[in-house]
Amino acid sequence: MGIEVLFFGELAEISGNSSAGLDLARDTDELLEILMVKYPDLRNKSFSVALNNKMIKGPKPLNEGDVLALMPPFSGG
Amino acid sequence: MGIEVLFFGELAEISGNSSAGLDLARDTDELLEILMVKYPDLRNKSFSVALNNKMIKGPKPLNEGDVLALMPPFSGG
Amino acid sequence: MEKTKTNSVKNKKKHTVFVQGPISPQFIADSISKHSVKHQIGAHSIFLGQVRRDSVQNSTVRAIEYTAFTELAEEKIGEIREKAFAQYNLECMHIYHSLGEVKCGEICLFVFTSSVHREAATKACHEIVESIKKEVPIWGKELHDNNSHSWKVNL
Amino acid sequence: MEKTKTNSVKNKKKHTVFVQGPISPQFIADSISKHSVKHQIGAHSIFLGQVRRDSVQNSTVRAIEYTAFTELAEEKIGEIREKAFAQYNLECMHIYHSLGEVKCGEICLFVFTSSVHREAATKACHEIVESIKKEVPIWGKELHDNNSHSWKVNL
Repeated sequence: MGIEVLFFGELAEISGNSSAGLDLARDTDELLEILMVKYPDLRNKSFSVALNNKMIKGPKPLNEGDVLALMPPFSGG
Repeated sequence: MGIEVLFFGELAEISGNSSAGLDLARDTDELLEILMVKYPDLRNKSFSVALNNKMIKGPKPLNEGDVLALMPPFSGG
Repeated sequence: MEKTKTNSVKNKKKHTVFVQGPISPQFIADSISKHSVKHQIGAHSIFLGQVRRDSVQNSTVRAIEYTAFTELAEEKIGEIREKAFAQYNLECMHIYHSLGEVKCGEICLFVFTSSVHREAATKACHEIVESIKKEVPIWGKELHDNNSHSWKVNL
Repeated sequence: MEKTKTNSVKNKKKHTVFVQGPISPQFIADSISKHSVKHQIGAHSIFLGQVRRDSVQNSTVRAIEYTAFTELAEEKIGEIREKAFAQYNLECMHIYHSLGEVKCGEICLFVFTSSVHREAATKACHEIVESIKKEVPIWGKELHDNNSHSWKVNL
């Protein structure tokens, strides 16, 4: 199963996809570091993170099947 | 010619008309006193006054052909 | 009784303020549509006044009949327009008020401001509505179900 | 590319927030019309966001393509709704946002609040718009005349 990562807005351009399947990592920080290595341009972007449709701040443990969303600054309206 | 007096809103009910022709008076205060005598219920009402389509405060001299408007508190919208 | 004065609208201003009877949702839609060619606009703010079925003196309002001192009212609204344009960076401003009978649930006031960014339109719309209620010689006669009437009071 | 996520709207909330493409003036008129049976309402406040023909990076925006993290966005808008209803004495509240392409001059956001007296509707509408821009995961991709694009930034 691993982790499903969703990329929104400009971040989907950087990753080249709107989503990607990654192996399970210990926590969200470890997974984000893996993503930064895979997609170096992510380092220059500010974004917020949602785990299973909930906004999170700081590292959270990960489980098989979790969905992590990377969201650039909102620009609705 | 004299003075044309316009009654708006509830004041037209009190006067029984939307307008009335009155003889020229010295100033607006004198004319208002004449109106209060003619329509005693006016004394119990608060209203603002416009002379020739301009709001006035305090007494103003009157001339033949002037139009005096008596306006109860506004309630538009 | 006030009908003769009410109808003597002098179109001194570019925009006609008074409309006879209620302001229809279709009129509002058409007014919005007209702004689609103004590509500098990013925000519209709209205020609508709707006639309420209030209970007054143990009876119930079925409609409000509006009258105005139209000459002075249009002059006052002209001043309100100029003040708002001077104070806020507005692209567009429209003000419409009903005269005559407007039934409960119908629209009697339509204020519509537009700007590049939202702050100007939002603040201007709010202030214009406040000014119209306080400064413009318009009166509402509340017509009741039982054929009595009362006079609207703005708080 | 984001279309699959964008379209996976789960209607957890009573009101559907997202509409495909622009919000038409006719839709707005119909929405206003529906309130004519609510005789306790005295005031409506409406905010409309319109796509601007901005100049960005020496080229010109012809449209904005909106995408959203719809599940989270609807949850956030649900929270914004609940907060506004708790804070203000509102009779009604409707929020609509476009997904997909909205051309310059077309409407992409429609916020509509109604109350007995005007203060509640006016203040709530303003705050809801601010919250939507700050707190809801929606993104605007600015499509340019020259086929390039940029990403909208909310100030």
